[in-house]
Amino acid sequence: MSDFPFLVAMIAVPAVGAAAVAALPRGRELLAKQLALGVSLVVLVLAALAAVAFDTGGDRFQLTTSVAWIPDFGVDFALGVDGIALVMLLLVGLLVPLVIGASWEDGAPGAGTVPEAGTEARSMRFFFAWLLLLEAFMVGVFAATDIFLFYVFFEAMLVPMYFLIGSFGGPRRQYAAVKFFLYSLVGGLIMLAAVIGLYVVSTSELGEGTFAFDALRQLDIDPGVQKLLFLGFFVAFAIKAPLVPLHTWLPDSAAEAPIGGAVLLVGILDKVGTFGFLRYCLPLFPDASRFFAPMVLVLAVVGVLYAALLAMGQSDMKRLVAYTSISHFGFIALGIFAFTTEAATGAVLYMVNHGIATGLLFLVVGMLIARGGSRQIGDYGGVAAQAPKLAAVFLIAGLASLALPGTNSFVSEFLVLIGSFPERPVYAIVATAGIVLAALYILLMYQRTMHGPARGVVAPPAGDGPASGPAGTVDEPGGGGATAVLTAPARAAVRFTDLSRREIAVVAPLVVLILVLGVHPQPLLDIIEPAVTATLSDLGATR
Amino acid sequence: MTLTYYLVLAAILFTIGAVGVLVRRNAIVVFMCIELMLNSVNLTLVTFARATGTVDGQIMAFFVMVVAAAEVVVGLAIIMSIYRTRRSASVDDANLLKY
Amino acid sequence: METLSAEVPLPAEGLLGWSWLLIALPLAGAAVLLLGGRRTDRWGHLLGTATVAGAFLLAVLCTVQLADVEGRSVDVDLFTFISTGELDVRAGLLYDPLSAVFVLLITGVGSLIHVYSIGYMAHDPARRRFFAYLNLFVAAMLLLVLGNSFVALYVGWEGVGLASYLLIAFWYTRPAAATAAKKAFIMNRVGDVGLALAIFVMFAQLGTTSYAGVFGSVGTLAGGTLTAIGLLLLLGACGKSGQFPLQAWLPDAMEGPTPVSALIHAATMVTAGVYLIARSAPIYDETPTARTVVLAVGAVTLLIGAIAGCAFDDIKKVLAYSTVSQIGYMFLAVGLGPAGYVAGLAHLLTHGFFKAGLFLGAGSVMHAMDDSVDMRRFGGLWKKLPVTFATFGLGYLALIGFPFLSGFYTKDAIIEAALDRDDVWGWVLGGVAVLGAGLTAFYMTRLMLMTFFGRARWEPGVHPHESPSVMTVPMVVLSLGSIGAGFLLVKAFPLSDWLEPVFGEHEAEHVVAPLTVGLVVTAVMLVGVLAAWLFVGRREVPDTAPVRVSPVTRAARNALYADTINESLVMRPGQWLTRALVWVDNRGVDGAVNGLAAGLGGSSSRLGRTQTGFVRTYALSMLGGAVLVAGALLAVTSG
Amino acid sequence: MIEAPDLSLAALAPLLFVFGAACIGVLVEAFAPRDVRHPVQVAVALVGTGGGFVSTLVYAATQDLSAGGEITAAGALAVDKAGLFLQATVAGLATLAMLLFAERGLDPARSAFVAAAAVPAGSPRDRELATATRVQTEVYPLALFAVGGMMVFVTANDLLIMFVALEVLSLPLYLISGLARRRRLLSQEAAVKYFLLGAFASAFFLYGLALVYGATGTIRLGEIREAVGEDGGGTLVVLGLALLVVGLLFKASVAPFHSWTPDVYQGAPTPVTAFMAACTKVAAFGAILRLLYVAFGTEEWTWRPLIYGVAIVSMIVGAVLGLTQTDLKRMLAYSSIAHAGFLLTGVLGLGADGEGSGLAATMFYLLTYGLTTLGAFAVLTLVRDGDGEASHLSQWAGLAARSPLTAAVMGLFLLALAGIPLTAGFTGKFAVFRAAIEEGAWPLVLVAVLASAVAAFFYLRVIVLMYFSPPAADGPTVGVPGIPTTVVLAVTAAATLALGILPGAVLDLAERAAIFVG
Repeated sequence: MSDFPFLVAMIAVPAVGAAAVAALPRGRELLAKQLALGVSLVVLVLAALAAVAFDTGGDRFQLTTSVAWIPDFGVDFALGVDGIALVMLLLVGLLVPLVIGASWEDGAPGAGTVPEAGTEARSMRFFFAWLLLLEAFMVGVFAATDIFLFYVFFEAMLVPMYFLIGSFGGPRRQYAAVKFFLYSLVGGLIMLAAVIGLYVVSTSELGEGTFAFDALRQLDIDPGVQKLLFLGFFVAFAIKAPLVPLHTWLPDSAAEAPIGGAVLLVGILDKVGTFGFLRYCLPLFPDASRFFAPMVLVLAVVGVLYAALLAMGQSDMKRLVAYTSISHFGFIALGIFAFTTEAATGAVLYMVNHGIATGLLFLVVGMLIARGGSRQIGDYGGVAAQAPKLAAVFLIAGLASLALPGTNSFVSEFLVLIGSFPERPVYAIVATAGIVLAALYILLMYQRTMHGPARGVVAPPAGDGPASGPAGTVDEPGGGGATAVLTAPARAAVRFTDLSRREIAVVAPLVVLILVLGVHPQPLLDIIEPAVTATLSDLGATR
Repeated sequence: MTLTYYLVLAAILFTIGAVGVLVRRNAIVVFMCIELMLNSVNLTLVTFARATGTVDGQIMAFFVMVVAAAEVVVGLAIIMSIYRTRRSASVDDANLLKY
Repeated sequence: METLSAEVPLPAEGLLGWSWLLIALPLAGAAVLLLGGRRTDRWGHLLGTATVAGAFLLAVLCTVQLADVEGRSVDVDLFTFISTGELDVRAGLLYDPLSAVFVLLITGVGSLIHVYSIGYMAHDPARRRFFAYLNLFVAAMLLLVLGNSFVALYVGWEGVGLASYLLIAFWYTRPAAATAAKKAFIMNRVGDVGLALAIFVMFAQLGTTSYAGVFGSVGTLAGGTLTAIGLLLLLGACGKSGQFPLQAWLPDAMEGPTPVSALIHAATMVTAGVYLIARSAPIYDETPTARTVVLAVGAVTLLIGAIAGCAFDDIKKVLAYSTVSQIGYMFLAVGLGPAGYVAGLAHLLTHGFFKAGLFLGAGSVMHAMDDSVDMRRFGGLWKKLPVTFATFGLGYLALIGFPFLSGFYTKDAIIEAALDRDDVWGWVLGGVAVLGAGLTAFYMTRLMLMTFFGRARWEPGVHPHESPSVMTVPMVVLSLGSIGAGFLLVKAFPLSDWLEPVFGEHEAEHVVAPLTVGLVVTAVMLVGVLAAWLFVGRREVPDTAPVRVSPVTRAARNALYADTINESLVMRPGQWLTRALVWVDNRGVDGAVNGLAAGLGGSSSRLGRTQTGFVRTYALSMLGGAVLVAGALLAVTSG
Repeated sequence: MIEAPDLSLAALAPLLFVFGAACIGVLVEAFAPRDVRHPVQVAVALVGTGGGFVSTLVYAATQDLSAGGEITAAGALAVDKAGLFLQATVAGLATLAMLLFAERGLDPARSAFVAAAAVPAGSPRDRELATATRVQTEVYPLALFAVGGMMVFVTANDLLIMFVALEVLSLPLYLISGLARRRRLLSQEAAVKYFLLGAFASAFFLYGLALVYGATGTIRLGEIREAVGEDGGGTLVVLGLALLVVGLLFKASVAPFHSWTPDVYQGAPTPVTAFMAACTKVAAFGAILRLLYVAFGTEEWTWRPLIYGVAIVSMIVGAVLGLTQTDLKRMLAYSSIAHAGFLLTGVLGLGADGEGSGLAATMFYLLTYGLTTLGAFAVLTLVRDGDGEASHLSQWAGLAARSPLTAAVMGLFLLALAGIPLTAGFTGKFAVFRAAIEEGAWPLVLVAVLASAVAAFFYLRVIVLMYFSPPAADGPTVGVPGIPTTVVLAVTAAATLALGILPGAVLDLAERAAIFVG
C-alpha cells in the first residue's frame, strides 16, 4: 500500500476538484459545496491512509515520489514526508473539510458573512474552488522535498488565500488582502534569492546544482555564506510565522478574512513559517542557526509577551485571536530554536495543536459573529445564557488556547517550555510568564462576550440598557414590517440560536481532538520525534 | 596629428547638435540638430577611415546618409501630421502624455 | 533525616490497581451530565452524587487495603503520557497514606456536599450543570492528590482551577460572579507559573518529574537549586491556597454557590497548597531557607485573614477570610518541617470538616434569608433555624478552639510545634499563632452574635425557615466531625502513625508543656469571645455599617488594601502598558510598514513629476544618462 | 572580377520571408482594390511573420549547428543558435501581434488604426472618418519591415548592420505609433516623441560605432573582440562601448533612457504598443546580448558596473513610478521598464566571455515576458467605453463581475508579470536571478526581488479592482473578441501557464541555443 502515491494524490485530488467546482455552471452552489466537501473528505482519508502507511521507525522521508521536472534547473518534482510534514498534512486534511462545513451557509441571503454576496465574482462556487486549490498547495508545501518545489508551493499558496480574503472578506478586505500578499511576497522573494544562492553553492560544491533537500543538507557551507542564506530563509519564514516585529499583516488579514480563510491562514499557512525554520533553516544552515539562535529567541520571547499584551488590548475578536496566535508562534519559535529534542518535538506538536485549538476558536468566533453581525467584543454580552452550547465550545477553545492541562495545547506548551528550560532557562522563564497573560486575554474575552447580562446585539432591541449595538454593524433580518411583528425575546432568540447540528458537526471533531490529544498525545509524539531527532542531528545539537 | 582636429571638430559638432536638441523648441530644428549629430559622426567616420587607411569609414558614411535620408522622410511626415493638427511645430506643445 | 517516600513504591495489586476509577467515576459523571444535556436534568444530581459517593466507598476500601501493603505505598502505572527525548512522563497514581487521607477527605466531604447541594440547588434550572462541574472538580482534585508525578499534580492543579472558575462563575449573568471567577483563575495562574517553573528546574537538574525520581535524587541537588524549587513550589501553593500575596481572589470567590465555597474554597482545593508542600517534604527538608519563607507566608496570611475577618459584614466573606487565616496556620505548620507536617495535615482535616460545616450552615442561613449574606440584616435566627444553629454553633466552637472539640487539638498542636523551635522565631510564630487564635475567636463570635442572636433585623418580606433534611443531614454529619475529628486524629488514632511512611518518625521535644499551651490558647480565645461580646453582643447592631470608623477598621474592611495594591501595582500599569503597546503596534510597527508604503507612493509621485511630458526634458535625461554612463565607464577603466 | 558574397539562402530564409512579405504588402497597398486589401494584407503579414517563424525553426532543426551557427552575407549576419532563438521569438511574437492588428470585431469602426493618417486630427473630415468603417492597411507592411529589422538586429554581426537594422526597425515603429484611430492627438504626440528621441538615441549609437571603429579599425563584432582583447580597452573603445550601449538601452527602455516609454506606450494604438513591448524588447536585448557577448565578452569588467547600475536604476524607477499610475497602458509601460531591469540582471549573468548561464536565462525571460505582456495588452483592447479602450484603472473596477473570463485571463498575466510561481514570469525571473547570483551579483538580485515586490503592488491593485471592488455603475463594456484576438489570448495565456508549470522543454531549448558566434 505504501507504493500508492499518496502525496501526489493529495495534491492532485483537490487541484482537480478545484477546477471542477469552478467549472460548475452558475447557480449550482449546493452541488459546489457538496463536491468540495466530498473532495476534501477524500483528501482526509488519503491523509489518514498515508499516516497508516508511514512507518515511524523507517526512513526519514517516506512515501516519496520523484520525477524530473525542470532538468535545466536541476529541479525535481520530489515529494516525501517525515514525521513533521506528516502531522501537518493530517492537520490540513482535517481542517479543510471542517472549514467547508463551517462555510456552508456563508453567502446565503442574510447570512451577513459575505459582503455584497451574490455577484458572480463572489459566488460561493469560487470560494470553495479557491479553498480546494489552497488545500492542494498546502499539501504541496509540506510534502515537497525539493526546495524549488517548496518555494513554488510557498508562493503559489498566496494566490488562493489572496482571493479568499479579497473576495470574501470583511469591510477592509482590499487593504488586508494586498497587505497579506505583499508582506508574504517580500519574504518569499528574499527567500527566492537565498534558494538560488543555495543552488549556486551546491553547484560549486557538488559540481551540479541541485535543489534536493537530502543533498543540500549535506553541504558544508562557508559560515559567512550560511548566515546570508539563513537570513534569506529566515525573513520569509518569520514573516509567514509571523514573528514580532513582522507580524502586523496577520491581525489585518485574519480579521478581514472570511472565517474559513482565517482558520486556514492561522491554522496552517502560518505554520509553513515555523515548519520552514525546522525543515530548512536548521538542517541547511547549522552554524548560522546557532549563531542567530539567541536573536531569534529574543524575538520569540518578546513576541510571546508583546502579542499577548496586545491581544488584551483588542476590541475586535478576530484581531484578538490573531494576536493570540502571534503569541503562540513565539512559543513555537522558542521550541524550535532551543535546539533540544523535547522542545522541538513540543514545537511541532504545538503547530498541530495550535491549528486545532485556534482553528476551533476562530470557527466559534465566526459562528458568534454570524449571529451578532459584529466583530466587536463590546457588542456582545451574556451569550452563554442564550446559546450555552456555543459558549461551551467557545470555552473549550479558549481553554485549549490558554493551554489548560487536559487540552492538547498543554502538552505542547509544556514540552516547549520544559524542553527549552535546560538550555535556555532565561527565555523559558520569561515565556512561562506568558501563560498568565494567555489566561487573561482568553478569559477577558470570554467574560465580556459570554458572561454577564445580555448586552449589545445579544440583548432584545427594545429599550433595555445603554448598549443596543452600534447601528450598521447589525444586519436587520427580514424587512422592517416582519421585524416589528417579532416580540423582543423572539428577536433575540432568532439571532442567538444555539449551535445548529451542522455547526456541532463542524466543531465536534476538534473538541474531541483537543481532549484526546490532551490526554494521550503519545501517538503523535511517536511520529514527530524521529523527524525532530534527525533534524537536530543535522544541526549537530547536543541534546 | 592633424586628424585629431577633425575628430575634435566632429565632437564639437556632435555636442552642438545634442545641445540643440535640448534647447530648441521647433520640431524641425530639433530634427535638424539630430541630423547635425549624424553628420558629425560621418565626419568622424571619414577621419578614422583616413587614419586607418581603409575605405570602410567612407562607405559607412554613405550608409549613414541613406539612413538619415530615410529618417528625414519618416520624421517630416510625423512632424507634418502633428503640425497640421495643432498648427504648431513646437515640441513643447506636445505635452498631453506625462507623469 | 531519612524519609521513606524516596523509595520506589510497589506496583499496585488488587483493588488498588483499580484506584484510577476514583478519578474516572466523577469524570464520567461530569461527562455524562455535560454531554447529556437536558435529557439528564431529572436524574443528573443523583448521578453526580452517586459517582462521588461511589468514589468514597472505593477510597475507603482502597485505604483499608493500603494499610496492609508493605511500606503503605503503591504505584498505579497507567499509560505513557508524554515521552520524547529525555522526558518520560507516565500517567500514574501514587496511593500512599498522604494521598489516602486527602482522597478520603475529598470524597467524604465531597459526598456530603453533593447531597446538600441536591437541596440547595433544587430550584436552580441549571442544577445538572452544577453537579457536572462539581464532579469535574472532584475528579481533578483527586488527580491532584493521587498523581505520581509533579506533572500529574500540575494537571490536576489546573483542573481544579478550571472547576473552581466554572463554579464561581456558575451564576455567570452576575458580572460580579464572572469577574470573581476570572480573578481566581488568573491569580491561580500566577501561582501555576511557579509550579511550572519548579517542574522545569526538576527536569533540567534531574531529568525526571516523578515523585519517586525527584525525591530519590534530592540529595544530588545544590542548595540553591533546592531553595529555588522550594520557593517556586511555594508560589504555586500560595496561588492555590489563597496565601499572601495571592490571597485576594479567595474572598471574591464567594460569589459562587455556597456548596462550592464549602467544598472548594474551604475544605479541599484551597488546601492543595498544603498538600503540595507536604508532598514535597523531601525537598523542603533540605532547604531551611524555603521553609522559613513558608513560615513567614503562613504567619503573615494568618494575621491578614484574621484581621480582615473581623471587619466584614458578609457572612461568606468572613468565613472566607477565616479560611485564609486557617490555611495560614497550616502553612505555618508545614513550614516547620518534620515537626509540623502532621499537625498541619491534621488541622487541614478538621478544618475541612468544621469549615465545610460552617459554610453549609451559612448556605442554610442564606437559603432562609432569600440569599442575603449581610449579617447586619440577620439576627435572632437561632429560634427559626434550630438545626442550622446547632450544627453551625458546633462548627464555630471547633474553629475557635473550644476545648476538646476538633480545632482545639489540631490548632494547639500547631502552636506547640511552633514553640518547639526553641528560638526567637519559635516565639514569634507561636505568638502570632496565639494572637490569631484570639482574633479567630473574636470574629467568629461576632459572626455568631450578629447572625443568630440579638434582635431580628430582617429585610421586610423575609420569612426564615429551616432547610430541608437533604441539607441538614450533611450539616449534622459534618458537625459530628467538628466534634470528634480532632480527638480521633490526634489522640485516638494518631494521624502521625498513619503518615509515618511518608514523613517518618518525629519525636517532639516540647519546650513549653502542652498543657500550658492549651491553657494559654484557651485563655486568649476566651478574651476574644469576650471582646466580641463587648463590641457586638452588648450593643444594638446598626442596619448599615458605620461610616466613621478608625483607620484600622477601614483597613480591615478593605482586607488590608490587597485589591488596591494589586490594582495599582499590577492592573493599572498592565492596562496602561497594553494601551501603550496597542498604540506602538498600530502606529509604530504597523505604522512603519504603512509609512514605508506611503513613502514609496510619495516618492513615486515626486519621481513621476520628472516625467514632464516635454521631449526636451527627456532628451536631457538621456544625454545626462549618457554622460554619466560614459563618465562612469571611463572612471572604472582608468581607475 | 568581383566575387559574389557568400549568401546562405537557408539562413536568410526567415529574413527573406519577412522582407518579401513587406514588399508584397507595399505592392498590395498600391494595386489591390480597396475592399480586398485588408484580408490580403493580413494574409501577407501572417504569411510573412509566420513564415519567418516557421522557417527559422526549420532551419534550426535541419541544419547542423554544432559550430554554433554560420556567418553569412559576407560576414554581415551571424545566424547562430542564439540569433535563431531570438529571431524565432521575434517572429512568433510578431505573428501574434499581427493577429492583434487584424482584429476587426472590437472597435465599432472595425479597426484600431486611423482611416487616413494625413487628415488632421479633430478636423470635420476626421470626425467623419472616425465612425466610418474604412480601414487603412499600411500598418501591415510597415510592421513587417519593423519585424524584418528586428530579425536582422539580433543577428547583425557588425555594428553598421546593427545600426541599419536599428533604423529599419525603428522608423516604421515611429510611424505606426501615430496611427491610432481614437485619441489621435495622443497618438501623434507619441509618434513625435518616439521619433525625436529615437533619432537622438541612434545618433549616440552611431557615434559609439564611429569611436569603436576608430579605436579598433573594424566594426565586425568578432574582430572588435580580438582587437580589444589584444590591447585592452582604450579610452576610445570604452567611450564607444558606452555610447553603443546607450543607444541600445534606449530601445530596451532601460532607465535612465526610458523616458519615452510611458508616453509612447500610452499614446500608441494598443496593438502597436503590444508589438513594441514584446518584439522591440526582444530585439533590443538580443542586440545588447550579442554586443556584450561577442564584441566585448572579454571586457566583462568594463561593462559590468554599468549594467549593474542601470539595472538597479531601471528596476527602481519602473517599480516605484508604476505605483501611482492610473492608466493601465502607462502602468504596463513602467512595468516594462522594471522588467528591463530584471532582464539586465540576466545580462549580468553572461559572465566572463559568456560562460555564465545569463544568455539562456535572458533569452528565456524575453520569451516569457514577450508572451505575457502581449497577452496583457491584448486584454486591454477588449475593455472599451464609448471613446475607445477604457484604460483608466478606475474603469476596471468590478470587471470580474462583468466578465469573469476576461478578468481571469488578465489576472493570470498580471500574476505572471509579478513573477508568481506556476506562471511563466516566475520561471523567467528564477532563471535570470540564478544567472546573476552565479556571477556573484546577489546584492543586485536582492534589489531586484525588493523591486519586484514593490512592482507586485501595482499588479495586485488591478486584481483588487477587478475582483474585490464593486462594479462602477457606468463601467466599460467588455467586447467580444474576434477570432484573431481570441487566438492571441489563448496562445499567450496557455503559454504563460505552460512555461510556468512545465518550462523544461523551452528552457532546454534556450539552454542549447545559448551560443553566439562571431
